[in-house]
This record gives sequence, structure tokens and C-alpha cells, in this order.
Amino acid sequence: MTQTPDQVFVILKHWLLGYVPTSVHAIASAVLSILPLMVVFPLLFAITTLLERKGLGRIQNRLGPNRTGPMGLWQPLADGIKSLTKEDIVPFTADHIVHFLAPVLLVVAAFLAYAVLPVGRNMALVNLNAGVLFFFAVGSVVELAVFMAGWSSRSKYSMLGAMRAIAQMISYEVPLVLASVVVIMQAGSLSTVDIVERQATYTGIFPHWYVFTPWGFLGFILFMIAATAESNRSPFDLPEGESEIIAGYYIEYSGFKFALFFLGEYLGMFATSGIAITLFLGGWSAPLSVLTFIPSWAWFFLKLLTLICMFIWVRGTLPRLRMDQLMNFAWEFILPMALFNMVIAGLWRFMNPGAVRWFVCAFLILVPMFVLSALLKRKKKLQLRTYSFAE
Amino acid sequence: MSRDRGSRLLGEGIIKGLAETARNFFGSYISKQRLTTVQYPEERIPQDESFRNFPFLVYDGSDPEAGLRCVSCQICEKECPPKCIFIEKSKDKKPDAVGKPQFYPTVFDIDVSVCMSCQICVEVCPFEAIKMDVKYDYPTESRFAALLFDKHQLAKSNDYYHQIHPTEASAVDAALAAEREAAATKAAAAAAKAAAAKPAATAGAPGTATASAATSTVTPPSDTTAGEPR
Amino acid sequence: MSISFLIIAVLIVGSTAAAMGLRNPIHCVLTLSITFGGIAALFLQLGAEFVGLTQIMVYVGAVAILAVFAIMMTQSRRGLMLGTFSRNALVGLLTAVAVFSVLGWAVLSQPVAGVTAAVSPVSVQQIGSSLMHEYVLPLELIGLLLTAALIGAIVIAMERKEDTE
Amino acid sequence: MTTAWAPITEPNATETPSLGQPAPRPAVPVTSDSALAEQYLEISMGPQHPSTHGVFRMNVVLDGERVIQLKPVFGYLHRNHEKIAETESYLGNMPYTDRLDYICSITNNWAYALAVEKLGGIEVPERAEYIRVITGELTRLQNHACLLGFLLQDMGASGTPLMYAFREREKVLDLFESLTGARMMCNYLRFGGCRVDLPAGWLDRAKAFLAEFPRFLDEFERLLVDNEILMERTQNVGVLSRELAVSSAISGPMARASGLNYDIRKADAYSIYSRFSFRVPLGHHGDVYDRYMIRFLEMHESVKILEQAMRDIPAGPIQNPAVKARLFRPKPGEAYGRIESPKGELGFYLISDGSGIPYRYRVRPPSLINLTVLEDLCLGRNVADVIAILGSVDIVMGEVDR
Repeated sequence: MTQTPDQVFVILKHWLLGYVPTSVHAIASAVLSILPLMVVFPLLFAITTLLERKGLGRIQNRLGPNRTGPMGLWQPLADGIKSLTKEDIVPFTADHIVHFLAPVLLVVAAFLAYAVLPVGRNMALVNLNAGVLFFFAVGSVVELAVFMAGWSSRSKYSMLGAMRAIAQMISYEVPLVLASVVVIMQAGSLSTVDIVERQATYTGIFPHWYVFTPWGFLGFILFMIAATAESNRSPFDLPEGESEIIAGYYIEYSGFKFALFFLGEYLGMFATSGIAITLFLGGWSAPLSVLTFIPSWAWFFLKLLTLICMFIWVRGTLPRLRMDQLMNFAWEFILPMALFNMVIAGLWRFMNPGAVRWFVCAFLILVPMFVLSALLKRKKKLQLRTYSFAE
Repeated sequence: MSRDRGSRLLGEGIIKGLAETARNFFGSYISKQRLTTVQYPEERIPQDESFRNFPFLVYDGSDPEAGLRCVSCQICEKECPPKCIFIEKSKDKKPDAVGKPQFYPTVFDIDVSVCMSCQICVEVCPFEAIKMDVKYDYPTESRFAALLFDKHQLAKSNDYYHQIHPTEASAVDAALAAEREAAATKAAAAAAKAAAAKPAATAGAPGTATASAATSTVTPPSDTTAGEPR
Repeated sequence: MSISFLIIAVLIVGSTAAAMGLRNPIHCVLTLSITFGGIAALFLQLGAEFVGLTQIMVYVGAVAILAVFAIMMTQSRRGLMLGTFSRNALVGLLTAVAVFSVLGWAVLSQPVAGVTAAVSPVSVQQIGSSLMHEYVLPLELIGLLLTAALIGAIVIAMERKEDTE
Repeated sequence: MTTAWAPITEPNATETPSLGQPAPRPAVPVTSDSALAEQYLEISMGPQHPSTHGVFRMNVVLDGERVIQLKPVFGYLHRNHEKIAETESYLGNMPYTDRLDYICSITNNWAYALAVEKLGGIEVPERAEYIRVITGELTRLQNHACLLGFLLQDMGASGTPLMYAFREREKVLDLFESLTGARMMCNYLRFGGCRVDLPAGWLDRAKAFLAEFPRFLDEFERLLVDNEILMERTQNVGVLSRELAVSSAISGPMARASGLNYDIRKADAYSIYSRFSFRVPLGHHGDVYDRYMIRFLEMHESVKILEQAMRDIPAGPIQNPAVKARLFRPKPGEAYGRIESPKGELGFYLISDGSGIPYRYRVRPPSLINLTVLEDLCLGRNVADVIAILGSVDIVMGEVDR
């Protein structure tokens, strides 16, 4: 009985496929798998924009949008209509073809990443042998799209934004991959489906999520920091840098193309959050074995929404970093820690299971973290200052 | 990102900040203090009594033409910093609210697109004839003509004045009453004194000292005689 | 020869021709990255997932971006227009002929050319274990070399930073 | 640097030129055809830019993202304020001063009133002085709160600190509204006193606000003061040396952040400031973080002044009855009245020829003069720093352009 709601979409798909002639079975199957993703995630994007504006509003003692529809629920729809009906302005000197292709490529690349994301039990689009690799490979195409947008606009601000974006993405791709390597080491597989399945087992009622191990926890934190930077979210939103370079690489876009950039960016954020869930938070598995009666896809989206809320919360709090600080942070802190984490993960594999292993690894992670922090602190000379007062 | 003191943990300031925003987020559902939005067209903050926007002309009684307090002395026109008041003085005299013959403005225009709501016209008016209105929404379709208010648009009754600025209006009324009484007694005394009538005595504005003593909210029009071109 | 192979082949040849023929160097790089993508698609079609995805990651994600950056940094902002034919066309032609003949010789001298036997897809696991067993020494050597390069790059970057700050 | 083609010297961010010497400027030819123009990027930040605090424009020449030349361009909001003032009566100028630094209109009124009072030798009643101190310090509170919000907004804190600051500012503006009738363009002070007395219950409301205000300061402190990102963004950025601050006539919180003990409330002890005990916070580094913190600490001190003033305020007249507001004709002479406005030394210089309008009227705007060192602070930093530095200078274009 509990299987039915869990597999409802899989069953539905097979039921629908029964009505399709076998000659086009393969294509129909693909369409039936892709279409829901193409609908659900843009819908999630719409919900997230509203959630973000409402959440930020509440953080800032405001109400947020509440005029369109009940509680402002139609706001995303209104935004969509607005951006669709706006004039599409292309700068006179812009490289028209590249200018047009950039948002398209961005959205396509962002959508491709969902192919390997298991959004529920038996609900990954394809079970690629090298699924994690596929994800990062597709992510690197986004850089090209960003460059195309920045360069083709022939605007100095968009050029600055593109340079910032690419430098940032390249720098953070390395720690992103390195932080996820520990999981691949432990799972012994690059397939996202396998990785989740390995975490979906339980000791007593507790699951074997990788985030509950010392290296997994550190890996998760590092991954999330890098993911924030990859998806250009605050405090790493320098490529957009509203107050500095106005909107960065998409400054010269308007109307629907602008909306596409927005969509692409949010889709990228969902995808990286999704992969973080897959790698560290047990994908679609329930957090307690007694909760497995709730469908797996519900767990996945619940976890996704939680991570999105974290993103919004961080955005509502922190100021932006500067370019060089961002780079230093990547190369001087995240990268060494990620490399060290790999050593710990290797150690973990060869030690006997038990509390001793846990504490040794945790200790070995905390020590370099503090040492590194202290070294960086010495270098930067930052302090809480005291001030003198004249009477 | 690094620490400022050895004892501090990594990102402690960031965690503190996050805690603060979380407090505000949840606080906005509980406390009115943390949800300051006023949803304007439906909800309105009660207007403060001293609020001011654009000037209007006060008239006594019910007839805006006859009861207009303005005697067209043109002081406000001269003192207005952005020069947004335009007055044309009448050739003849008409009896005012108390029956005394006075000049009156044939044209009294205020260009509210120029007016900067500084209240100086109110301060310099010796006759309590111009006051500040509280209406602030004047949506129009033209930038110029519709924002040039003429005498009829500007004239508003003393009751309206009482309604929008009760404290100030009562003080002004008291001052005016005292002034008129003083003028009446003076006139009566003058009439009783001798048959040699000196109508010029009424031309000066007596009793201004009484007016300023009566209230501190109204700036004393201490130099009425000097200001009048008569 | 399947239809998809034909499509990919046409795409590769077309975009490569465009990369050579277009006058704006940025356009050349962009079309070149289409070529890279096409080659990756070829690999994927042959069941070599790992190589195909690495092709995208390295060539599109890194090489093309690097090329684009290099061009952007060095050329005028108004856009440098290249001539379709280089002044050193002859040298280029000779190089091309040399490369082509070497490749052609390599292909023809192998018996693979005519064989179309079905090869079972190589899994990532197989690649990993062969790298770790058969080819462990070359792998380590390459790793050492790359680490040295990485450290060198960081050292160079750090030195420059001290100059300016 | 005699020729335009001298070798380009690398501007050193930490070194500031010594007294009396012009700051070294790299000669950058920005003609579009030169080979150098391809290396550098000249961008125009402003007049429409999200963080130029109005219609301010900076022509910035960038090497990558590093600023090698910065030319401030202003005048987009020029309203001929000083010339208009020479055609208006002394009273008629009062509302115009509101529009100089439109965030703190009452301190503008105060500086102008002080100048006219000096010119006319006018005494101000006790109660009016207290009211001036109370409103002036409230103005300082809201200006500083606002500025901290703006600064953090410029550094990308997506509006949260700004909204908190505005929440408090609204409370001050409500107080101003019920006192003066307007929220921003108060036009409240007069020569020899104030326009109206405090309405009934106003003082209690102000006291209630004041009791609440430290809570906001604590909240703000928890939110961002020891935030690592903020420290990294602001510490050792835009360092203004003491010497440069003196030689460029920098005043206000900006000078005090560079360690200059110069507060006109103490130096001149104008009005009745000598009666209150308060301290002047001084910074040691002169960077953006110090400028930020000095304003933060000044708010604490202002709260102290306000507490004392609200406790001690006497009853009495609020206006010197000897002064005619209209047809005010001071004797021929000149006067300079200055106050410590929230942004720095705000001065009005007036010459009277005995007529009803000033013969000469001149404003010393702190915003403009503090802005003159912008290039020195920004050279060698990058674009993100420029925004933070500009934000920390605290300018209002109404006052810069006049």
C-alpha cells in the first residue's frame, strides 16, 4: 500500500505509455519523463520567486507582495505576463545572434542538469553511469552562456559582470567537485541513483546519510558554500552586484530574455541544491525510517524547499563579498579543506566502524580548520576594534 | 573570511546576523513592532493635527465670496519664497464678515506645482486669512492648468479649518474675537468721545498684542502696519 | 551509420569550418565549442560516457573559456576582425597537410578502420580500476606534474598580489 | 607629473600624500584610439546608478577592476541655491535650506538661523535652545541610522539593514511631523527661536521613542557590526589619513574616524551643548569600518544628549519677541554660523548690506567638501570598494550640488 503513492508518477507514466503504439514508445517515454520536469521546476521557480520576496519582506519587517490574488499568490503570474509583454530591447551594437543565443543556452544547460537528478525512487530521468560527472559537465556550459551574454551586449558593465561571473564559476567549480569527491569515494559510484540508494538504508531508525559523518558534514558545508557561489547567490552575487555593476552580464537584456536569465539562474540553484541533497542528504530517502510512508518525491522537494529557504535567509542577512576576497576564500580556505576532507574520507574507509572512528575523524577535521582559520586571521589583520572617546 | 579574535569561532558574526534576521522573520508574525507596513489605500495612519500641505483661504460664515478673510494686502504674495501666489487687488471695497469695508482679492491664484509647503504665507498673514490644508492627493491629468488653484478652489470655510486643525483654529478664533472686541470698544469709545469722527483710526490693526498673547502656536503678526502699503 | 551520427558529423564539420572561416575570433571560439560538444556527443554515442563528459567539462568548460578570455583580454573592445586568409597561409597549409597525413597514416595502419564489432560500453568503474592497477605509475606521475603546476600557479598568483597590495 | 605621457605610476592604496602636495595622479590618456585605451576600461558610474546616492557621476578608469583614475562629476542637481538666496528675504531662505541636505532639514535650519542670529545679534530663549538640541540630535539619529542602512545596502546586504534603519527613521519622522507639520522639509527654526512650541504629549512620545532606540542599536550591532564579511569589506579600505583629512578640510564623522578630535559641538560649544555631558568617539584607522563605527557610536552619544535635554527642558517662551520674522533687516555686517550637522561642519556665511535680503549668501556644505578626497580614497581599490567608500562619505546630492 505504501508503495502506491510513492510510485504514483511512475505508474501513471506506464499507464499512459500503454496507449501509445510501440513504434514511438521510446520517444513517448522520453517525452513523458521530460515534460513533468519541464513543468515542475519552472513552477518551482515561480513559487520560489514569491517565497523569496515574501520571506525577504518578512525578514525586513515588510509584508512582501500581497496585491495580486489572495496573499499575492498570482504575483509570479503577473511578473511573467509583464516580462512577456515588455519590449525586447537589443542594443544597437550588440552581436545579435550571440545575444539571442545566450539566454537560450543558459536555460537549456540548466535544464539538462535535471536529467540525472533522482527526484524520487525510480524517478531519475536517466541513470547515467557517470551521473555526477554529467552534472558538472553541463554546469560548465553555463559559463559559456554567461560569457556569451556578457560579451555580446557590448556594454562595459556586462563585460565586467561576465568576467566576474566566469572567474567566480571557474574558481568555485574546483571546490564544488572536490567537495563531492568524498561522497563518490565512499559510495564507489558516480551514478546519482546508486549514491542515493546507498544512503537510503537505516540503522535503527536513523538513515545513513553522508551528512551525518564528519567528512560528510564538512563536505556538505563546503559544497553548499561553493554551490552558493556557483549559482551567484548572495553573499557571492558579485556577477550581478546590483549596487556595483548594476546587473552584471544581463544588464542589456529586457523582457522575456531577462526572465530567461532569471529562470536559468534559479534552475541552476535548484539543480545544485538537488545534487547536494542527492550527495549528502540522502536524496529522496526519509530522515527517519518510520517516516518512509511519505512518498519519496515529497521528501526530495521538502529538502529542496528547505535548502531554498536557507538561501533566502542567507540572502536576507549578509552583505556581498569583494572579488579578491571571494577568490581568496575559495583558494585559501575551501580548496585546502576540501583536499583535506578527501584524506579524512579515505581514513574513514579504512578504519573500523564505531564511535572511535567518528571522533578521530571529527578531531582531524576540526584541527586543520582552526589552524587554517588562525593563519588566515593573522594574514588579514581583521579585528573588532576599540575606540577612544574625547570628552 | 577569518576571525577577528583567537577565541572566536569561524563565522560567528555571520551566525549572529542570521539569528537576528530569523528573529525578525518570526517576530513579524507576532509583534506589530516588527511589521511596520501600512497598507496605504485601505489603511491610513490618522493624520497629525499639525500636518500641512498646501495653503487655502479661510472664509467666515457660509458665503465664500463675502466671508473671505483675505483683504488682499499682498504680503503673502511678496513673502512667498518660490513666488507661487498671484493676487489682484480689487478697486472697490466690500464689507467683510463684521461689516467693515475692506479690499478683497479679485484674483487669488496659487500654483501648487510650485508651492513648497513652507507655511511662510500663513506666518506672515496678519488677518489669519490663509492657512495650511491637509489634503495631499491632487491627481490631475495636466501638469499646469489643473494645479493652478484659483480663489474658488482655495476658499474653504472656517468650519473646515476647525475640522483639520482644531487646536490651532480655536486659538485663532479666540484671537480674532478678542481683536474684534477691542476694535468695537475702541470704536465705541471713539464714537462716544467726540463728534469729530476720525475714520482713519480704524484703518490700523489694533489688538495684535492681544492676539499673540492668546496663543503661542500662532506667530504674532507684529508688523501689520509696516507691511500694509496703505 | 545511424542518422544521429550523420547529424553530429555534419555539425562537427560545419562548426569547424565556421571556426576557421568566421572573421570575429570570439565567434570562432564559440563555433569551436560546438565542435567540442559534437565530439563529446560522438563519444557518448559510442558508449564512452566518461570520456564524453570529460570532453565537455574540459574542452567546453575550460579550454573554450580560456580561449575566449585570452582573446577578450588581448583584443580591442570594438572587436578585432580577422581576415579569413592568414598571411602565413602556406605555412598553415603545410601544417594541416602534415597533421592530416600523420592522422591518416595512423588510422589506415590500424586494422580498426574496417571493423565495426560491437564494443561493450566501458563503465567508469572499469576505467577507475585500470587506472589504479595497470596504469598507476603514469597516473601518479601526471598527478605529480599537475600538482606541481597548480602550486606553481598559486605561487605566481600570490607573488603578484604582494606587489600590488 | 608635467607631461601627459609620463610613465604611469602605480598608485599605492595605503600611502596617502603628505600635507600640501597634490596627490599623484596617473596620467591615463583615455582617447579611444590609443593602445592604452584597450588596456583600460573607462566606465561612467552614474548619474543613473543604484548606489551613487542621487545623481552623482564618477568617471572611473579601470585596470581590470582596479581604479586607476576617478573623476567625480557633479552638478546634475544644481538649483542655484546661493544665488536665489541673494534675492529672497532672510525669512524666505529658511525653507530653501531644508532642501540642501534633505535628510536632515532641521540642522540646516539651525545653521542658517545661527548665522542670521549672529548677524542680527539675536538672543534665543532657553526653551527654544533645548528644542533645537532635541530636534537636532533626533536628526542626527535618523541620518546616521539611514546612512548605515544605505552603506550596507551598497555593500549588497539586500535591503535588510536599510529597512531596519528606515523603520526607526519613520519614528523620528513621525515625531517631526507632529511637531513641524512636515516629515522632511520641516522649515521649523526661526531667528530667535522656533516656529511652534512642542505640542501636548510630544515630549512623552519622544521619550518613549528614545527608550526604544537603543534596542535598535543593539539589533543592528548583532546583525552586522561583527560580521566577518562586513569587516573584510570595510577594514583597511579607503583609508583617510589624519594629514589628508586636515589638509582637505574634512569634517564630521569622517574626520573623527581618522582620529581628528574635531566636533563643533565641543569646539564651538554653540547653543547649549556645553551643558550636556557626552563624548566624541574617535577612530584610529580612518577606513570605512571606522567611519561606520564612529557613526554607530555617535548615535549612542546622541541618545545620551537627548536624555539629558528631555529631562532638563524648561518651560518658557520659544521665540524671542523682539525679532520680527518678516522684514528682518540686520545691520550691515557679516557673520558665519556653523554647526556640527550629522554630515560634518555645515556653515552659512552671510553679508548684510542693511536691506531685507542677504547681500551675499554662501553655504559650506560638508557633503561636497568631504567628497573632494574621493579619488584619493579610491585609487588602487576596486569597483566594489568605490561603492563602499562613497557610501561611507555620506553625501546628499542636494547639498553637494546646491
